[in-house]
Amino acid sequence: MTAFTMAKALNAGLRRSLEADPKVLLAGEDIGRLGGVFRITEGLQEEFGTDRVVDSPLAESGIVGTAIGLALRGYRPVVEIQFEGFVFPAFDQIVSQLSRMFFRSHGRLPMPVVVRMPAGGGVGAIEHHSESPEAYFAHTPGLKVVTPSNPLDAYWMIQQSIASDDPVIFFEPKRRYHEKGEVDLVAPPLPLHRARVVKPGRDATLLTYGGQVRTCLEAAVAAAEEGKDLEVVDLRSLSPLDDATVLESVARTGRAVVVHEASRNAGLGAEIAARVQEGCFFSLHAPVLRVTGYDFPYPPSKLESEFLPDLDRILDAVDRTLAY
Amino acid sequence: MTAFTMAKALNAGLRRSLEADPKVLLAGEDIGRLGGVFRITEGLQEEFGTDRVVDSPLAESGIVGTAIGLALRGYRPVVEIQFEGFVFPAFDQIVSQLSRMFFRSHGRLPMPVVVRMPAGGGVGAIEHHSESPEAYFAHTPGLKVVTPSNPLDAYWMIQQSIASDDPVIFFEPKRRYHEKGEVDLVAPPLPLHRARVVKPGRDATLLTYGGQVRTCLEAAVAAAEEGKDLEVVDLRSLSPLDDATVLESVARTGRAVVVHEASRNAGLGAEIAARVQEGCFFSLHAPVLRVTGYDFPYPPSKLESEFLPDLDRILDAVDRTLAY
Amino acid sequence: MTPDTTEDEIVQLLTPAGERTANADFAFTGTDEDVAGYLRDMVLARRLDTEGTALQRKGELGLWCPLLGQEGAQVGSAAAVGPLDFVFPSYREHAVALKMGVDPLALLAPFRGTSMIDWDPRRLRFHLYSFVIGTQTLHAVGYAMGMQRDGVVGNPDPADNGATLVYFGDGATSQGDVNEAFVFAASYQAPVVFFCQNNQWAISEPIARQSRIPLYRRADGYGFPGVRVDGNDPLAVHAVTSWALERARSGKGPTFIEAFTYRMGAHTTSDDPTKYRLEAELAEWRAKDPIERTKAYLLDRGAIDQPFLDDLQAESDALAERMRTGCLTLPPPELPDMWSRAFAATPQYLATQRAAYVAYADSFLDAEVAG
Amino acid sequence: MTPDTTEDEIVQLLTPAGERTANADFAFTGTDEDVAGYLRDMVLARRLDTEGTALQRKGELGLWCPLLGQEGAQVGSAAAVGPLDFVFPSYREHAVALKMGVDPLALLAPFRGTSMIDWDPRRLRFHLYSFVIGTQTLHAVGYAMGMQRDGVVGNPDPADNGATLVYFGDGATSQGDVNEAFVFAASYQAPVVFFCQNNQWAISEPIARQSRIPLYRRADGYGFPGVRVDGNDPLAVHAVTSWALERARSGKGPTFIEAFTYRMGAHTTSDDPTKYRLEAELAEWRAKDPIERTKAYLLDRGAIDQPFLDDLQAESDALAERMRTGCLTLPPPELPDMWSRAFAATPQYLATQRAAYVAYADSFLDAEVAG
Ligand SMILES: Cc1ncc(C[n+]2csc(CCOP(=O)(O)OP(=O)(O)O)c2C)c(N)n1
Ligand SMILES: Cc1ncc(C[n+]2csc(CCOP(=O)(O)OP(=O)(O)O)c2C)c(N)n1
Ligand SMILES: [Mg+2]
Ligand SMILES: [Mg+2]
Repeated sequence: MTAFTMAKALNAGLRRSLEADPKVLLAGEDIGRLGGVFRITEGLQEEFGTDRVVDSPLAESGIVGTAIGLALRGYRPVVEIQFEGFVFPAFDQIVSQLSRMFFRSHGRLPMPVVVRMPAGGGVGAIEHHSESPEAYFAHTPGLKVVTPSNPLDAYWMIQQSIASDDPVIFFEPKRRYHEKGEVDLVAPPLPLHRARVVKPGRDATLLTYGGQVRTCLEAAVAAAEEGKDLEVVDLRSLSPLDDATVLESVARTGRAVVVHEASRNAGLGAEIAARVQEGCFFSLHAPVLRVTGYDFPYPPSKLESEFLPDLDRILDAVDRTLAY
Repeated sequence: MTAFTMAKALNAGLRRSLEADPKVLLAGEDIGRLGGVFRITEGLQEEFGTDRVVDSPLAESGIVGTAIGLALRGYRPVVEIQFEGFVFPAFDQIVSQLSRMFFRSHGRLPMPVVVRMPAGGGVGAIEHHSESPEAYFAHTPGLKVVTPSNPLDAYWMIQQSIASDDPVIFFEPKRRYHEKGEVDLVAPPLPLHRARVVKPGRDATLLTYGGQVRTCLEAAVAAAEEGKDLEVVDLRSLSPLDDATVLESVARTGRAVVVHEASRNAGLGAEIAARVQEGCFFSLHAPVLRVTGYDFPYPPSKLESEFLPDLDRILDAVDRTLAY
Repeated sequence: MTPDTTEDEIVQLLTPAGERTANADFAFTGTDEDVAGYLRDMVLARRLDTEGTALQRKGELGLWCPLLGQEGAQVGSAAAVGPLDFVFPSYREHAVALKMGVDPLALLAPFRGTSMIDWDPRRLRFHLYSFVIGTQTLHAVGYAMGMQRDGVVGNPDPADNGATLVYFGDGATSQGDVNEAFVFAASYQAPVVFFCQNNQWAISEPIARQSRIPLYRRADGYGFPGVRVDGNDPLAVHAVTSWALERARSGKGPTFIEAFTYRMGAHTTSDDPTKYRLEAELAEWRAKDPIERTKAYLLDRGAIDQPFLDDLQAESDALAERMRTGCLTLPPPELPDMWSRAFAATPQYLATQRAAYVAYADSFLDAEVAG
Repeated sequence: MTPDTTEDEIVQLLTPAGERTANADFAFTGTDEDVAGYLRDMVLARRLDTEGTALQRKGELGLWCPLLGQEGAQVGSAAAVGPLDFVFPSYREHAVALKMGVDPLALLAPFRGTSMIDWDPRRLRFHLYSFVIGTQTLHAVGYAMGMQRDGVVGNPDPADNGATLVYFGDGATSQGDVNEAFVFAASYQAPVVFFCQNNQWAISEPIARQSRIPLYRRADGYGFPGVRVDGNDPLAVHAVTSWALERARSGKGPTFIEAFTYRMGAHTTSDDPTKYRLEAELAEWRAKDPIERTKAYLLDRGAIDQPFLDDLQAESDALAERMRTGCLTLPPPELPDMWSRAFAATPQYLATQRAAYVAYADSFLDAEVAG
């Protein structure tokens, strides 16, 4: 057991993957000598050379498109998109090529490509640097979408994603990059696509992921002071969703609140609510509620504390479900 | 009243908008002399000239990006994306620029841009030509998303979209292009963002849009033969959704089935289900069910009749909700 | 508005009349037998193409993308592909596909809708067709970057080297992706040959909509060579492509080839070119037919004779016959297979969805049996 | 790997030592007063920039993008903008912004997070900052297409004509969008000037990662002129930009200008350039400072004197003071306003969401009042 920040945990995970498999290769803007703007790849170019840790020209479609070509040649590229707001120039290569090559080729061409990017708000940034675009990718067949919420998961999930023969979109909650946590480098990790009950509870289930897991845990602590016992589920895998864990929890508590930073309309919370209302129809005491970003673009950063789900908004929603 | 195909109705609607406002301008690949691969713009270049009906170089990001610039200059561009599967190269310009310019500029820069594209399956096409990407756009704040299901709506909704000061993503259900319907060229149309109850019923509500409206109406006829009285709602506006019409209907019938062609996971059906279970919690006799495309890429066309919602699958879902 | 196309900019080694001409920079080094092989390949490709169009007309295919007129560009370039090279087609490269060993029936299947793309790209060294314009150029560059890392570039023995060859159209040059491919290829000096078939049209749009200057000059702006070659002259195409591939393999980086040719047919069987172009243009290009000039050349030299042509005719007929009968028996796809092909590791969610579908589908069987 | 930069490729009219030089193609036609104006603009811009960095260091801004070193390129080009022209910046064009009339406090606000972008682009003829690399180049081309349709291009009287001027970086040239902008501009002969500030770095990536040849040559491939100008020489920049804008306005189509300059500071205040570049490079460029050379030139000619410089110092101090105090009093944004700014016509759904938020927020007020 070692205490790592999530940034260091990711760095260590990438290093292990690079060591373990010579076909693993990193590419992206500024990931070489600089080590990326968040220093996630710090020191890796020095250690593994410019052939395996590649500074890319400034073109995201090019980065993903060439990663596809490298995968066709037998490589396992891990590409970094510098900020989640800059993934859209690569959207066509991701949704029309990366996600479908396996299907298009009748299963002949696996695409072991990881597209990493920081995501989410809470760091006081300018426009395009606080987004939560996960629903776009979850809606795309052929992609797997995951996000760790803590250093332990970050360390293992990045390695599992790289080992995956399917393309994985890997979101890193940037506001948790510098929070520390214990990382067990030995004990076998949870499977990549399994959710985790991070706090058991009886009165209602908070379903969340990424940067909001910690917020929900804090909300659960606050709720406990008021005598409400909340369960918190860290989804970890956004596509596929781990239905079994989610439905089991909500069937038990009878109430669910989904929490995410992305805008609400057609966000991932909708999918979760739709599944829960179907899978737990007879056990639900209240509708599934959603606490999310609002349906306008990410606001100026002075407003982000009001825009993002926080303790008050989460507890307000819990109270509303309990009032049913 | 005249009988028009949807293709002709769109052509007539575009012509009226071009006549009504000299700032309206069409752009896209092959829309000029050829009149577009579906002939929606047939004859318009001849009538309005190459300055107002513009053949674009083969680059979708360029088409949308320059439309934004034209809008900044006071024009009202209506761009055609040749097939919905080719909208993704323009995704960045749509979700990071078009949808946000008004917000980014504190409301100073309206974006009266319409992005038209054929959508949906059922025409026996090769890959990329049968897609239903509406959820991506519905999830994007700042965009409005609509789709007509019949010639009358096509005629009016395209004009209303062009008149909108907000950007509109306009999906045209290509398999209905050649179906005829009555078009009243005079009577004032329904507001753009209003849903329509196309068939009233008491036992359950089918919520659908675009190419599936006709399929749902046929399912309702078949159900009637078995003594089941289905209501069919044509959503028309996919974002914003017309909550009032939807919730009123489901509150009355107590049962809802959402039908769309897009893959299920994080599709628009999820949002509708999430809203309905919240808005109609006490009136629902059964969970909201979804009949959708499956969660793999659009299959070879010989399989599309099995992939797409059809009478049997819709009626099966209705039976399942009725069995609750 | 037409890009200027001065004679001296274009590499030609065989005139439309079938006469050999010299070029200062490029020479054809093949034998008469090689040329006879090109003729065979071109004739078979044209026959495959005509049959594809015919099958679509009969309703057996949903669509067909004719290559009519582009046989010279495709066969000449494909003939330059070496044993370690890898080819990325667009969607009209049927002649290249044949040459790389794709079964004609596998070419038909996606257009019939019975399958996605059912050939083995790794074995054939021929990637899947790409229908989103220009996307494959980046795949070719990435693949070439992989070759660099695998040490199959710049070795002293040319036999140890490989490169990628990627096909795209004149319209595609306007796409951002294609220009990003140029940037990446130049930046990494990747072993890739960009082979643009300028067939003068992108559906209804003439080349002048995409570029006011000859396309091959696009490469200048990225710092690698661009060459315009007579695309209806398989000898010149072969010479230029061989040179460019060799350059790439030896580590000297990318090349852009503009094969100046003509799409003599419709864009696809859904298209009606009479809406946007003049018969006169077509007539002009018919006189430049790649097959006619090659045949004239070989006959003139006595390198082929009537029996050769008769055999070729028979071979073509057999190919067409095989397509006609084979098309009808292409195995129908099965929906349940689709769930298994979405991912290498199928998630539980999909397995459940598949099972529900199978149960649902079986309920009709049961009903039939019961009824 | 460094692109070659031979002397004769670059337009220079004022040496780093402040001496005028001649160029065969371009001449500076302004007066000493104009040049003194550039000096003033550059000094003010640099002071604004230094103050921006200082405010970030004090925690008053979340981020700042320094322009340090690029004042010559920005002021020289902005000075060429005519009354009907329209400017599209990237995110580092603070000197251009000042020149076009943007209030310095409006420049700070997005970096302080109190607003999105709060100036009036139409009134100032200066578009919003664009943070997604390269996207604005297409907007500039579209705007220019609109100008063509409005009849403000190619009129006999130059005073009736306008064009767009769009700024972007060396890194941006790799983006698909920028190359599509070139395609569209060339295809329509749109009146647009592409002004690339090659400041040698895209964050940590040297220009050689994006291009192995001088960037201005990118234009060759699209069929319009490309010119490399000494970006630290405001006179040369002015001459070249004036020529290009005039060309565009008169209907002759686009031009690509590569202003060869240097980012003397960090990429942003979050960046640490010592991680990736050498002090020696910076020192070399310090000797080419645009402000120093202009000041030396004007002093040498006696066109300015100490009182001028003292006034400028005072004006700079006042600007800095205004930024320091103004920054602290920038009005805080209000969440409810955001719902009204998402759409020109607010949908019911959003109005309802807004109302729910307001009720929720009010419940805390009530609680406070009650408590
Ligand atoms: C991104 C994208 N946009 C549009 C299309 C529709 N489309 C298919 S082929 C074609 C024209 C292509 O022209 P060109 O590149 O010259 O190739 P050619 O068909 O002439 O071989 C178009 C517009 C597409 N397939 N992909
Ligand atoms: C599409 C996109 N990708 C990545 C980024 C992150 N980013 C911001 S500035 C920058 C470097 C830009 O370099 P250049 O174009 O040379 O402009 P400069 O900053 O040097 O003025 C990068 C990679 C971005 N803003 N947009
Ligand atoms: Mg073409
Ligand atoms: Mg730069």
